[in-house]
Amino acid sequence: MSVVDYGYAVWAPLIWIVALIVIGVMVLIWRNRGQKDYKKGTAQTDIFLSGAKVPPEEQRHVKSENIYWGFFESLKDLYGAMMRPHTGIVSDYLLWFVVILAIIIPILVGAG
Amino acid sequence: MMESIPLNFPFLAAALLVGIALYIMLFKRNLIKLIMGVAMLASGVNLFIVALGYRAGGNAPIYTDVPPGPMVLSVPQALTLTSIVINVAVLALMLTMVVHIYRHTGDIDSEKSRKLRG
Amino acid sequence: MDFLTTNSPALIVALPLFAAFAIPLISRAGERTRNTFSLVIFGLISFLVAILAVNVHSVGIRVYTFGATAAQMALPHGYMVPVRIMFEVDGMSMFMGIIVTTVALAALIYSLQFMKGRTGQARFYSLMMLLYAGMMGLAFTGDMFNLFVFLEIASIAGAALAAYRTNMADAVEGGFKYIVISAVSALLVLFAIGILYAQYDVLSIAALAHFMQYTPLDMIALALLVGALVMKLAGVPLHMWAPDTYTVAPAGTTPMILAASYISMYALYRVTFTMYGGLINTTAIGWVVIIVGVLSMFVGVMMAVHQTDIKRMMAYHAVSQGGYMLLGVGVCLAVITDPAALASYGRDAMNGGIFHIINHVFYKALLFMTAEAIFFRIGTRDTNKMGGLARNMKWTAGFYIIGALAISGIPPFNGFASKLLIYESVLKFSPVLSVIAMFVSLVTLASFAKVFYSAFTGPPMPAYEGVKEVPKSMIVGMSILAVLIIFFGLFPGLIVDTIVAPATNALIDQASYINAVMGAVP
Amino acid sequence: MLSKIVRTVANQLMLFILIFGLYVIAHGHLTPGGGFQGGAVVVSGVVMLLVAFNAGELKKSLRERFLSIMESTGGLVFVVLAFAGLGTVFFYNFLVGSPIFGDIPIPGPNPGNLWTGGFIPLMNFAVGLKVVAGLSAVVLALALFTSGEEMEE
Amino acid sequence: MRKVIGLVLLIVVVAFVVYGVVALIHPFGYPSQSDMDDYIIDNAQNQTGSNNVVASVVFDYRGLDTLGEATILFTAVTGVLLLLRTLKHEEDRS
Repeated sequence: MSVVDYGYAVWAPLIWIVALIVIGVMVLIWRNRGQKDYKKGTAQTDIFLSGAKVPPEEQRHVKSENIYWGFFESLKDLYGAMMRPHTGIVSDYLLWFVVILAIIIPILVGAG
Repeated sequence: MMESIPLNFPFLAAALLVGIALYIMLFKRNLIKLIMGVAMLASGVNLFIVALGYRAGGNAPIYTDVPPGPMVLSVPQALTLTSIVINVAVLALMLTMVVHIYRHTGDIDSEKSRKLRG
Repeated sequence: MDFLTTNSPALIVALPLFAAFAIPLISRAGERTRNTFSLVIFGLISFLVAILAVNVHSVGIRVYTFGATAAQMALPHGYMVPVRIMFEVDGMSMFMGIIVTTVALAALIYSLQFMKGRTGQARFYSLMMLLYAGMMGLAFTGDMFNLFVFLEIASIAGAALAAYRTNMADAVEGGFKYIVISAVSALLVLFAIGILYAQYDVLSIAALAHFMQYTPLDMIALALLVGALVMKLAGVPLHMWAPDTYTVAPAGTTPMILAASYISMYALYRVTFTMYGGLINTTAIGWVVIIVGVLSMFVGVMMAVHQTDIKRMMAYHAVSQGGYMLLGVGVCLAVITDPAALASYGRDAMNGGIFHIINHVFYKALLFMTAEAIFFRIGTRDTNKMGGLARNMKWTAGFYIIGALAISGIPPFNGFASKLLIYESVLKFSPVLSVIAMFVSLVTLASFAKVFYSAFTGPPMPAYEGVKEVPKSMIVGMSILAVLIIFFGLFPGLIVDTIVAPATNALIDQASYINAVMGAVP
Repeated sequence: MLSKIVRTVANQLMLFILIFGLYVIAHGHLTPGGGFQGGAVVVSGVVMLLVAFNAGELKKSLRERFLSIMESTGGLVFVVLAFAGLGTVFFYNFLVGSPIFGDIPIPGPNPGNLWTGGFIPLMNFAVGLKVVAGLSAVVLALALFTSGEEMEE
Repeated sequence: MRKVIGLVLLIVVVAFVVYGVVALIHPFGYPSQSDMDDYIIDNAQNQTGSNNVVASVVFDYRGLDTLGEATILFTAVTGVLLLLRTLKHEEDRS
């Protein structure tokens, strides 16, 4: 009932969950065997920023526009090309519609 | 095939009306003109559908004191009636929205009044 | 009971219309009465949908002819052409009906407290009922012109709801774009219907399919229909209205407008598979659908990562996920003439594409609802201004995680089940497409992680000290969808066998759809 | 507000417009016309009043709430008439052959009989009510909004 | 540039449509098929009791369309009144 099986694609979520639980238990056991001398509230937990001054807590949040900055920087050209059609003008949306019609009609009439 | 073209003026008119309406919607930046384009498109489509049902020399399909002769097809007329009312409704709502857009931005140019893009 | 079973297709569409007309009157008796009335009517409708679903599953295609002397009498006595409007409910219609009903129920419950104390509530609920009726009618109808009428009902109600927040300029703009796009595409659908009517003098879909000659005029009509419906379902490059409209629509209605776009997708499948099935050059059309699908996936997801508005990001993801559905169905369409390939992977690709519709509507509805919950409490959609919200909105954060994992295709949520079907079957067709699909899934996860990080985690922001969890009815609305997502994720086999496979079969099996109406014709 | 002559003439004309509209609605099943057309005729009269007087003046006699109730009633009557056919099928014309509007006309051309049509005349009235109320509400609301006046509710 | 490309594509589309409806469709006034309409014209008086065939199509044969049409009108009126409502002051924030 829970299994999707098409001969080449098999997906059994319940088995997967059992496996996940087993792995989780193993990880927990592993974790408990780790070092025990970690203490809260000492210099061990302080943030270290290459010796620079650590900003106060409110300013530590990374804003969403700064996340994946490198990704957008390297794909600048792609984004430039992709933003250009998204003008936000209804006439342009309809122009794209006409473009699609002008492509589909010859294809359909030509393909018979 | 060629001799049928002179008879098909209503269809030609409807198709051209659709074309002109699309032209208006594509190249005019004034939102009121855009709405006019939608209205023209609706008229073109309605004209097309009602012209489909015509039978040469036919009477209106109403039996009250009808002179003898064939009757034109009745379904296209009903469809057109439905479609006209639908378009009135759509236009009313569009105009309301344009009134609001004008209230907010002070402009009905689609380029100057846009807030959403990208 | 027998009465209900026989008349359920009509009642499912007529009851919400009745409720919509009655709500302005009932609102005079007070807010509580109106909410109870809406819920009671909706419960009744859900019950009818359940009856009809069971019935369709056991009996097969149901035909309901309006105004005839008997509901099953599709053709008049001794006549070979259907005259009256009929509803034709098969597996695919029922599949869409189940989706729409579930989402509308969740949205209605969600809206109860979201709308509290706002103006124009009576009309808001009235429009929600109308939007629901329009979508159900579109899913059930077996008549082309009726399809146009219901398309317009759904569009107008959706546009009016999208522009609900008239005090914000962008809300009205989003609604205006939606209605212009809808009006133009509906009018071109009407033009195509006119062309079809001119040649065959029938309007029933089954009869049109029966008489279809596939003349050049039919090709033009098909092109108009495909173009218009692709625009309504927001496939790239006709997707640009979707972010604008989904962004601004108020809470409960965004999921319903989303469902309305997939109802247009249903109409597209109905036209290509049922009405033109067996005549069109399926390889060419299949590849067109595949290309539109891949473009949608790629462009949608790349635009989505870039967004800072939370609902706009989700809206672009809706475009991108629509691509998966088109990809699955396009692969099936491309191999539909090859029985070996169809049996081997074509049908599975289609199953994946269809299954993805229900999965996507559920998790995207959940995500939109969480986004609106944030907006409800902090009054902005800009992720740059958010932070640390998980401290105060634990339920919302939890639902967001469920939705985000499901949309990214992380097992064991439902998104993975359908995406796996698509990946595996498309891999057999063309490995490149499958790799693109997986890449898109990866970027999806990245963009949702970004929003999760910036909105829910991080240090507590001083501006949002006093933010509370959203009211109960909103949580109930979201949890309905969350429970369904987990259930679908854990038992995908059950869902595929009971509702997805019948839908796929209904689309591929064109002959039985025609026979249900034109069976008596030699 | 226009001059007194215009206002008086508009007031007098409104009666005739109403009668003509009702005529078009009532004879919808015999002559060209029907609920939508007749309703539109009446609404044109309302628009005339709107031009002659101004929106604020008209608001006093044509209440928004009243129009809303009227429109809902029209819609409900329509749907209930459709529901009433459920004994056979939804939208079944159950009144044909019954004492109410049930006469069957003589086949072929005939002078017309008002007492025919089954539920068609009743539906025409319902639709007429709906169109009159709905379109006047739209026109009035737009006029009030653009002239900057508050609507009730 | 946009205008030139748009105009060319628009002309392509309109040319196909015009060719289709002018040269390929039945001649104006001579419908190629009229089975459904003939049935309606012949039987409307008996089945619906209405002299006006269009009214019988609108309200009886295609009654659901008219219900939809009335619904659309209702939807639009509801929408217009919803959009033109006067807002309360506390709603201005969201």
